[in-house]
Amino acid sequence: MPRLTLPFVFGALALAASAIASPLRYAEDGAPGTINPLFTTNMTEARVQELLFDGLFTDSRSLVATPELVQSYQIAEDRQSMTIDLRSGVTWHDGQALSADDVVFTINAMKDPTTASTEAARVSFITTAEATGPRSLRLTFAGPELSPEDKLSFKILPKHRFSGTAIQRNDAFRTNPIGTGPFKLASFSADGSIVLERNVEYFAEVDLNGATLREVADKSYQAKLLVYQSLEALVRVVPRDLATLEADRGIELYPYQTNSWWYIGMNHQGVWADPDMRSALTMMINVDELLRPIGTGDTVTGPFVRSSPFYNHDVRKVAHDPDTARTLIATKGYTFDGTHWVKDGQPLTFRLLVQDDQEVGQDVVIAIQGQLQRYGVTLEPEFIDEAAWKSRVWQSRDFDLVLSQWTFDRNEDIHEQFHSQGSRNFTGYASETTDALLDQARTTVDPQAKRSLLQQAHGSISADQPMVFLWTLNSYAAVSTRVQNAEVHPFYFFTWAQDWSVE
Amino acid sequence: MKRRAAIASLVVVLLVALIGTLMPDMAATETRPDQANLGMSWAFWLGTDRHGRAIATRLVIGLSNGVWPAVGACTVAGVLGLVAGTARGWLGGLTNTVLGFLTTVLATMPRYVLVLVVLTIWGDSALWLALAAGLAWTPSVTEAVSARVERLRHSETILASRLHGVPTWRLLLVHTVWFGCRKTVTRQLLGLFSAFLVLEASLAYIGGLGIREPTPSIGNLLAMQWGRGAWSDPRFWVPAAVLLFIVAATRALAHQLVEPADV
Amino acid sequence: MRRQLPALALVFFSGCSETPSTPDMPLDTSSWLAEAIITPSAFEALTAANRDGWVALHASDLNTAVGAFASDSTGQFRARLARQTVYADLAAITDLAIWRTLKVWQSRGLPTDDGILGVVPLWRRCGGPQRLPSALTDSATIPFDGTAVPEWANDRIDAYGADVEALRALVAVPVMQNETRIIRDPCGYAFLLASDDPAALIDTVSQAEGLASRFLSAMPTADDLVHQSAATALPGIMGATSPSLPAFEATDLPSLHASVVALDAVIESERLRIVQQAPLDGVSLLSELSLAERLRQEVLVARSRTLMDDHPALAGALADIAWDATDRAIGPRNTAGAASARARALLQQGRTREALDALEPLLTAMPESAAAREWVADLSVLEGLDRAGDSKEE
Amino acid sequence: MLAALKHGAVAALTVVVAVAGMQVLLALAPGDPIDLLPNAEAVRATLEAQWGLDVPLWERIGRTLIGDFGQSLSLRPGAPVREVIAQPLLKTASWWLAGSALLTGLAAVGAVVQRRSIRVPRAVLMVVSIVPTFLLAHLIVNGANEGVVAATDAGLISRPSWFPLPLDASTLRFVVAVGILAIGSASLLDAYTELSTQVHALRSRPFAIAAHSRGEPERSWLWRHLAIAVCELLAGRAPALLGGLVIVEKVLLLGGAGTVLWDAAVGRDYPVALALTAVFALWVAGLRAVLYTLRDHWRRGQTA
Repeated sequence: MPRLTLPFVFGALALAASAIASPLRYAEDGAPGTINPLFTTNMTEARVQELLFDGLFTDSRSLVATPELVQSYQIAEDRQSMTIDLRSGVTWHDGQALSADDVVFTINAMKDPTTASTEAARVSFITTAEATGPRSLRLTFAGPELSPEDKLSFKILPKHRFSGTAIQRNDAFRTNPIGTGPFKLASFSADGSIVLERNVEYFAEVDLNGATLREVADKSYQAKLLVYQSLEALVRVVPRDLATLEADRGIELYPYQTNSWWYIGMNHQGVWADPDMRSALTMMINVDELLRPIGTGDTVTGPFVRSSPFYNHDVRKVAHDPDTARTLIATKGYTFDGTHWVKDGQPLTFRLLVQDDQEVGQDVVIAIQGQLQRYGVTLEPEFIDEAAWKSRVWQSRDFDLVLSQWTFDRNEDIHEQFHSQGSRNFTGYASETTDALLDQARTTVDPQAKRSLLQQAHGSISADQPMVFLWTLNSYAAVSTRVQNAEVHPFYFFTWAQDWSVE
Repeated sequence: MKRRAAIASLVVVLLVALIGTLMPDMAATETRPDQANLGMSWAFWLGTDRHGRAIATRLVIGLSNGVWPAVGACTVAGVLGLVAGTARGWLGGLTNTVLGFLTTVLATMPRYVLVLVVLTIWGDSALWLALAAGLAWTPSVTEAVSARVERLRHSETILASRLHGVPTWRLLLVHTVWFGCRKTVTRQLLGLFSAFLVLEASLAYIGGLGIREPTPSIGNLLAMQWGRGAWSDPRFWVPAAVLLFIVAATRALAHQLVEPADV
Repeated sequence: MRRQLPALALVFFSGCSETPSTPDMPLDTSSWLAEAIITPSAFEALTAANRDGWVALHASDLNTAVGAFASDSTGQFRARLARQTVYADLAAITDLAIWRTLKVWQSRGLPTDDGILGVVPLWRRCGGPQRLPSALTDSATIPFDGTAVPEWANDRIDAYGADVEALRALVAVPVMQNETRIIRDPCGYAFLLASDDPAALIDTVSQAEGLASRFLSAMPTADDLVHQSAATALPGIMGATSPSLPAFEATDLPSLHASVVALDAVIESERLRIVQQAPLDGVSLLSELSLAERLRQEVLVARSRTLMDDHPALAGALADIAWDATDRAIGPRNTAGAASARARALLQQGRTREALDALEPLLTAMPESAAAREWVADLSVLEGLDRAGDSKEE
Repeated sequence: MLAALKHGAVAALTVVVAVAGMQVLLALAPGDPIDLLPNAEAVRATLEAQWGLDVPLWERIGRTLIGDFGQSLSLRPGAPVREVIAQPLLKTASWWLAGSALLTGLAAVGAVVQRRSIRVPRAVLMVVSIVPTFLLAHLIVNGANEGVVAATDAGLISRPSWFPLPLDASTLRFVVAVGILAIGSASLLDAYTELSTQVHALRSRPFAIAAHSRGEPERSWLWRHLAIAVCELLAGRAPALLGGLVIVEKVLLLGGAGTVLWDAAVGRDYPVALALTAVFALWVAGLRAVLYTLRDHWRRGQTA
């Protein structure tokens, strides 16, 4: 264990010198490729957006929806519509005033099929949005909504920066975004750093004097930078660094986002359409053994984390059973030649795609490859960048296997991932039983029923094995104790960042 | 003596690479979760990484994964460079001007830039790496050969042989290329050989380009241990030392290979 | 060898003094930490008689510890005290979760079937509403009246009369209704709490002699124990204001941090003193059993509980600081009490889903925490019914 | 004058062919940047027009040659390429200039001064020089950071402003970058060998022997003659140094043209990658033209 006395010396020096508030410097593995809330797919983007943009509503510190851009609102008696008056005096970062048109535009852009927004599902409950005045608007819902404010936290975009609601993913906005949020973009440099400065025009007080995102691809260097006091926050600490940071009294660990799990997704268009092959793969992979070199976590049997109210503890883990797996493969016409399974002269080989910025991912891939190799299956990993990932996994579904992880907010809504019509269901999993359960779970208002339905869905999905469910890793953010009033939102991280301050 | 040591070192490197080639690929990717992060022992000479893969095995196979593409790159640069260089030096005139110009064009492109562009466009693989590096190093081989051939063409030995009726092809192949240029070419190619290994290591270390995990290479063996607070770890130092050793040996040997007339 | 903090740590956090004044204020009398490590004979004597019990207590395996200690030993009372503390937290969690559930249930106009109706009279019967801190309830009345007591509730009431062990097992078993599992037992922890009088336990422990009365507790010295047992009858907050430790007063986050730093400095100087004086195997024992860390956690968690009702956010911050992130499981590094305190603080802040997460490790260590977990799980689903779910690739 | 024109013309032609070659290489590449968009098929036609991918190859080459690089596709979509690369290029130019100066300076001084007393440090420098750039950077960065940690820990120093390397811009980071660029990957060793051969040759030339026998100090003629060799060294090393900068910039987190090129290549931002390679080609070829002209000029002066 390295001696970690250094920060204290530095801290003393830093304190002596610091009279003015400094910006918050935090590290991400990679700079976001896009800062456009219409096309958010990963957490790095979501976190930056939290600083730049506002929603109609936001989470209070006790995680209750409270008005943000909204001044006042009224939900109709039949709960099928809602009128909203926007806060006055809110301006975009370019000085233009926020208007009801902006909100209407945002909703329409998210709904526009040409835009193909990854967030479209979040406004599907709204049938129409119309501006009734410069700062007032009216939303109509598809059905009765008990508390629509809970669903209105998506970020609002400036209409005047776009030419229409059909928006391209590569629209120039993505690197020159403006919002109404507490911080505005000062620079987006080629070296992957994003500098945000305090928005002095913000309608509420902003204590934090700006924020700087540093792209630091090397996770170990990230942890070192925090210890060296060159950063104030790490959004995700890898398990390996936990002990070092825990021992450092200048750093506080925030256990924050735990609703995320890793999986090996199987493309149902190919060989994985066959449930026996899916079972065989699942049985060949020893999840506990995979987990060991990467850190502490809990293995899961389905699409929820163990602490989830929807996790079905009665679902048994598929036992690691290479013998049965072999039998299954043999029934599919493969023969074992001593080292490989072969069919029609071709060895059983799969391409596994992984995003190359995932440090943990590489370790997992190496371990999976080692395991499958023991049972005669060749795995050809391909580490690809984010752009190629979007294209090959999301768009053209050109893969046999993928390794990735999903992160959910506290609702743990798996509809988009596992419903046959889900927008994030890129493995192509389709099951009528699961579809029915997920649909019912979306509409029911009885918490007991919802829990029961989703627990059943857990069971049904586990039985189908559309992917190999791996684990949830213990997640911690690390924040320097120089940051005052730090509180971390369990999903978006920076929701309350305007109240933070750095000594 | 120094020369013999250098040659012997390189022969050892090639032998090790040969052993690596003969070993099954699976030996490098075989994981042993219960034997992770072991120190040096008889079973694992250089210990194991955090997946329990044997570092020594990976190093040997990694060396072969680097050495053969390096040899490939040398072949590309050697053949292209020799042909173009000899043509330039021997024929002179328009051929010299045109080929010389093309060489200059190629040499204008920084080598790393050329390799980087080729790799990112055509994909990560040892094959493209070898082709790109071979192409990028062709100009320097061409220059060296053509300068040498031109000088030899006017040398007294060649003139005398020509007067004695030695056929042109023989003059060209035996006297000029074989006796006249082999040291020059070997020196250039030795430079490329070590530069290739350094290139591979640099790409793997910086951006995971080139030969990628889980296929072992010296570069990704280094990258695996990088930044883990273990920069004094032998698992980092041994691959680094192997790389340095090859660089030093090739340089030492290249230093000895001076054509008599060059001095 | 984890915490090698220099005294300078104090300067860093307090931020007011430029030069490091001597922050060392080693505990004036011998702490249990010093007693156990510097004098191996004392430690040997302690563990010789009840080795299994102490091992279990150290690993925070409270049920095993209660069983392993001889019935009249100090260790037995200590283990029961620790378990009572967790039960108190679980009871508080359950009460709050029921209260919130009933409120949301009513405001949403959800069907009041047998299940939810049975809860109300049961909960009333065991005094649930009275236990709620006034700071967290906006009205004193229970949202709706349930008069009819369903059969399953009557069965439970009968069961509460059974002995403690049977009751403990019962709390972990789900109530079944129409073949769906619902654990809606609102009173299990209240009855478990009532089965053992904490005041009597405290009294017994405080009169006991030697290391056993304080080892692994939040009270370093014998004086502290006497002082604290006189000051409170609640086991959970014993040790929060031990006289030998720096005074504790937290009104906001900075003062809270300052108090943590002061505590760290004292524990660290005590640790250094011990390392200098102790025999070699004693020093290795100190780090292997992470005893200094344990003392720190016990104190911080006790302090966290004192803030629970009035400053849940501060209580949560303390509980987070106390929690060792390197190992989520309940064991030597993280006690069951630390987990329950964290869960309680989170729930009181309204962070229901995270409270559920904090309760998760407790489930393996104490299966009887299942009932509390189920209540919180229901509440978390109920609170999120209208939210649009968000998910991203990480 | 004529020589300058000739060298200039060659340089211009070189750049034209290099750019055309690179365009062809990119046109041959499988797939295009539009493939990387999630809604590629829907937007293909619009984007091809917008990005100028629908015009014939020769026209695209022509546009590039007149300095119309178009707009960035993925790095900073929509931004003119010129804007994207201008700043980083300036930075890279400064590092390159400093690196070249250091390299030639060290090599020339080393080649001329052959005193016994400074042999040992030079030997060290030479051994260090064979260490690959990235490894050298790795060792220096870790060594410096850990050294500061130890020294601060012991109360010997206070936190230096550059700490930790290589996160923020600082003088030390600049010095390290330039030093590594000049020394690493045998750059210095090769330059030294080249120049010392020249010095050796010069010293054995008749006029040098004559000057020596007249008792004239060596500096009266040596440096003047060595200038030609230095020019050739600079011209010859330019591409290697630019290539080395790609590595140095990545390892030391410098946001220069090398980093932009790397990111552009990886992100399939072909216009940016193409523009940068064109600039690099112009850089090398132009430099060569200038230095060759100078060399010819001096040579004529010597023979006259």
